[in-house]
Amino acid sequence: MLAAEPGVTRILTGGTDVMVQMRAGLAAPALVVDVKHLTGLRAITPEAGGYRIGAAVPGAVMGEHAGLRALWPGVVEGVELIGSTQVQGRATMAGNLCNGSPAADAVPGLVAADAVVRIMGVDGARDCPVIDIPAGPGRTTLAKGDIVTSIFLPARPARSGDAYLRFTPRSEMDIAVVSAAVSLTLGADGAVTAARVALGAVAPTVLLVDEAAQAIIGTRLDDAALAALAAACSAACRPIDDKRGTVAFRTQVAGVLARRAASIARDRAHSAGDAA
Amino acid sequence: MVAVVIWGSLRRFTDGKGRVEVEARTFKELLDRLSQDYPGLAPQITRGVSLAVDGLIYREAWFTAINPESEVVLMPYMTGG
Amino acid sequence: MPRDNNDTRVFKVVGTRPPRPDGIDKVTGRAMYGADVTAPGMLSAQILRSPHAHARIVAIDTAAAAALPGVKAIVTAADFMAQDDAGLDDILVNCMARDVVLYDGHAVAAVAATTPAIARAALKLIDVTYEALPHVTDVDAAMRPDAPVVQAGRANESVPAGMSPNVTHHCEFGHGDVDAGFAAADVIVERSFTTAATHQGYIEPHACLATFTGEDKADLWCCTQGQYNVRTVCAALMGMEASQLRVTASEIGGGFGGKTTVFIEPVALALSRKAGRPVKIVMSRDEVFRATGPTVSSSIDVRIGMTRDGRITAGEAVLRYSGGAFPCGTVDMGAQSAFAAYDMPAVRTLGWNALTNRPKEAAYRAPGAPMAIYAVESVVDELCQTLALDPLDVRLKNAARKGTLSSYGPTFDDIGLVATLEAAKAHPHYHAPLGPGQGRGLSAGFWFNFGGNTCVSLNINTDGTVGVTEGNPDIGGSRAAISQMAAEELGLPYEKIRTIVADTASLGHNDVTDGSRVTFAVGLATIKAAQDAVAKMCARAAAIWGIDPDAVEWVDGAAQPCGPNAGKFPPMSLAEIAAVSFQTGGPIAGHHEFNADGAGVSFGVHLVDVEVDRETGATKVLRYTVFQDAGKAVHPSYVEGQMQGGAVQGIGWALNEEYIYGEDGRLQNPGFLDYRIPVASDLPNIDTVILEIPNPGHPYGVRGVGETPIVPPLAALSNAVSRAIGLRLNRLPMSPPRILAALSGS
Amino acid sequence: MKTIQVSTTINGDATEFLCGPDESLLDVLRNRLGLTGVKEGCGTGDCGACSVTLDGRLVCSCLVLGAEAEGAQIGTVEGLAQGDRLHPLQQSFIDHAALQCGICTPGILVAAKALLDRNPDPTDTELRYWLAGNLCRCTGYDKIIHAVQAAARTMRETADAQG
Repeated sequence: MLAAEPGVTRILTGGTDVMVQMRAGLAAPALVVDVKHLTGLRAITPEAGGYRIGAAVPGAVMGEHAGLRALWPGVVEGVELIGSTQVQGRATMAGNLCNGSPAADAVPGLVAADAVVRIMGVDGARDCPVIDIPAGPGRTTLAKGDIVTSIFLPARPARSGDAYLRFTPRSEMDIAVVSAAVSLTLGADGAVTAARVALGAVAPTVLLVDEAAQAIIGTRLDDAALAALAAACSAACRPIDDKRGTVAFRTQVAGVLARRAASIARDRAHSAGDAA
Repeated sequence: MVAVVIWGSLRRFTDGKGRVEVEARTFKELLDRLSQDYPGLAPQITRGVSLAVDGLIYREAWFTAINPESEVVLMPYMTGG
Repeated sequence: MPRDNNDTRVFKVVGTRPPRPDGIDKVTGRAMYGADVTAPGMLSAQILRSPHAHARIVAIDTAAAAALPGVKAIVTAADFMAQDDAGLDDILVNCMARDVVLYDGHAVAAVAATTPAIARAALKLIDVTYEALPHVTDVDAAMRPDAPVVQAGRANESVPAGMSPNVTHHCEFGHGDVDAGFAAADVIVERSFTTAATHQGYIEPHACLATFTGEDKADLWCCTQGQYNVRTVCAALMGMEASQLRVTASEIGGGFGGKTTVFIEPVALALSRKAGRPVKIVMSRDEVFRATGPTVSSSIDVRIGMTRDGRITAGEAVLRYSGGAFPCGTVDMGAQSAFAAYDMPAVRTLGWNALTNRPKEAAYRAPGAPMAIYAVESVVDELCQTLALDPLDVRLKNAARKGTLSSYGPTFDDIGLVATLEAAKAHPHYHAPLGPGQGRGLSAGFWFNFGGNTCVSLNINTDGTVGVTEGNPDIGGSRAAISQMAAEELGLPYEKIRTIVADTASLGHNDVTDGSRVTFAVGLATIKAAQDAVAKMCARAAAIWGIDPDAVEWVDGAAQPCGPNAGKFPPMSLAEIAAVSFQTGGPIAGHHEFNADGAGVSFGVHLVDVEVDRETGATKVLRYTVFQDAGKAVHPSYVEGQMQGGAVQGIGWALNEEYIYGEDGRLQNPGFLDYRIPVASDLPNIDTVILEIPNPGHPYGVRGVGETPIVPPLAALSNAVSRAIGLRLNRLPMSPPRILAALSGS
Repeated sequence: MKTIQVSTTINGDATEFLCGPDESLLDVLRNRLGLTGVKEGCGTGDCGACSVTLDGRLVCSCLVLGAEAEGAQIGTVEGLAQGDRLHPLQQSFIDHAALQCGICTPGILVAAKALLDRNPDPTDTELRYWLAGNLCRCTGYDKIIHAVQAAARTMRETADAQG
């Protein structure tokens, strides 16, 4: 149906972006497909030690899922930062990804988690890493007729943790001026054995900063390692000046947030280890 | 005679004087005499002025009595929020 | 007017906290606001707005829109008559651009159609040919002689020759020998400041419903702070007689000064006249930001001299304001109020207004004062730091008080500044310890307060209840306060009074709800109307008793003979007199109409603690206390509410709120997402301390309280942030990127 | 454009309406069903004045399509009071002067009720973050926070007395 429609199409899950675009005249879709009642799209399902999250699961439901929170707290806190309580009742992680905003709160956490998107296309289902979905502001690599049906968050080793931080001028009701997500795993000796660091709102798409990960792998996140992490993040930034922030601000604060997120992720990894 | 304090930017129209004397017993008489004696003040008076008499601000009241010993200060007409 | 012995008067109702009369309607969703009414056959209208900051309108082709099924009327500037009065013509041109669009969002045409969707579709079919003109949105840039000219020939006689044509107005205030004052100073600090334009941010967008009956008679329902002003302006613009235009004020969803003028009402009237059907216009939030009336933006220089022991010797300020694309006199009030809190031997303030390609300024809470006082209070604070003096002691040492020659001319009568400063000094907040990265700031604030034209009717019902009819939309609980004053004066319980806001056909003129005037002026008129009714009731009792009316007095809600010589009769209550009113001469009512003066100025002092994250530039407000002189707080809860609400608006102005224009002169943040008014989680509780220094101009001592609270937060926050980070920011808002940039540059 | 027929339940009452496929639930409630207690402050989900509950979840009705109400349970401010008996939150807002102009009040009441239904004893911080999506420009939020906490106390006491 979507593929057959010659005009603009929009897929509605929570509607918190699509409705605003329609009202502002930014989008005048010929076809809006509400998919939230399709079977499976509203479920959080355990799978291979991880969780498969249906595309129509709103943020508030993710926040209320104890198992998901325990496994991927950073991903959940990113999703929970999308909008107000009211928006949380509607907005979905998949919608946040497909909207294509470089500042999307859910996306850095998903990239740091190496999450995988399941797409139903004209030729059937396929899987794709989250990092490959965004193509630029308001654009994705999804083809017409593609529908994201779920996002898979994998199982993780013991002593793993993740965290997401964003900067906004207000405490709530804001778009990230800059954001950072860190996912890491500690060895038994407390040193970082694996890490992924992602930055939001500092480039046309979310950035996965390998240099930042390398800066902390093998360390115990001492001050020097954290400083190196921050420096690597700042170095990777390619932001713009706009009404929400400046190049200098985004570049500097990206490093600060990554450093703080890494510390939180480490603390979570320690307690995850204790629990296990 | 009443001594009227004129605000700074109006002094261009009162020969540089910050205080002018006019014969007036009320707000209205004072405005009429000022416009007559100092025609350069007329546009501002038409736009609107307030008058502080002994510290109380009157925005329009023509018949406000003015005593010779009163402190009389001309002010712009004010609008608020 | 002499006040009662209100130092000793014991109030029964005034000063209590009864439930507001409109409370139930507002918590159940029944209250009717601007957008909540419909009419049979009603059309919906939409307004086409300029995408350009400045452009000539070469042509407007509405043929395709007019041909769209469902479109019933289209208006452009050609449908309105130019006005002889320049002020009225500016209002008209602001509602509908004539020949030239002057700012992004300026209206160029409007369509009324059977549904909003059809009206929106019709807008897309209107073909406007623009010829872009150079634009300017910054006040300092606009004042340069070679600046793009927004409008030529708009300067008044106050402007000296040789200025940029954008300069429309100039003023100067002050007294004393400023040069000698600076020569006597041990330290002189001179700084330059800028403040962004901000918006009142009321949550209810402007809305109205206009219904023409025939060519010359109409009804208008709208959310406004002043239905009489709407009538005066709209009748003139429509070429109608005032009596034929009845304006009813809806419940109003916030105004703060922004609803003291008209934007959509004349457009709705014109469309309704043309279509012969009721027409409703509801602005979108985008339209509210782009095309209603934000504050002035400002650029200010302040210079203050002080002796080593903290005595101010002289002060000087130059204020450059822009009220947008039309002449604006708001700088007058900034220049008058800048130094109002100080007793100064020498002071001079110069004000300039310049045109820019921005929307026409409207009033916003103490218009003109917050930015001027921000600049002065920042320099005073820096002097205190430089001289290692306590900022409250310095303000007390230099505080204006009774007998002080004010910076704007008159000598102050009883004012509450010293008491307010002393209350702040004695408060635990001022002495609480601060943690690392934290700073405490304070600022004084001032507003004039107005009285104004007021008309009140008070009707004694035969069952002993009372109706008060007043003409000022209630934006903060004023109906409760007015009912309280009527109850107090009549000696009745509060519950026996019902106060309503009348339409323009039902009561004489009332000035708009502005200048913190309502509780003062309408309250005063209500007291006078009650006294009028009391005199009539005493006369009825006297007639019943067969004694002289002068021998009757009103005590505790009843007429009684005054003294044993007057005769011996049991008191007659209001209800008893009312019950026989038809037999004793007919209905009983009290009235009062006047132009109230004697409003009494108001001072406040705010204390704030903040914590600044030095790595991100984020400021968190930790603790906030407002001290303000209310004269007499009629309903203390709503006095506190004014103080808290004003403080939080000021916090927003200081930290995040601003109109952001792009290089193209278009507004970049016309929505609540990027125009960041404070949200609940940004704030601590806002503590309040009400002082009651009676206003000599009111029988209960009431002063207006609504506007002063927005004045101090700007400098209080700036001083707190400056002390927290050890650096001064001289630009508002102090958004995180600016704070971080300042820290990085140090 | 073709209209859609929708069957839904609003404040407990079965309701049917027709709406356009692009029409928001907010417009349906206000313009088609006369529930003007639901207010529009922005139309973009940034102010919370149009807050309603949709199957128990707090949402901005401006961000919901009317058609999505099919088979759902909608709750608005008009459904808070039981006859002429105000909900404790409504009474508390009057008693604590928690409204000035009142335009944000319906949305805040619906939002606060949604919180207290889940968490009868929130901290001030939890309450302030929960209500961050409801803008109020008059009060500075202080009296709103106090009023909700007072109502929460009343509701807990009532629940204890009944329990």
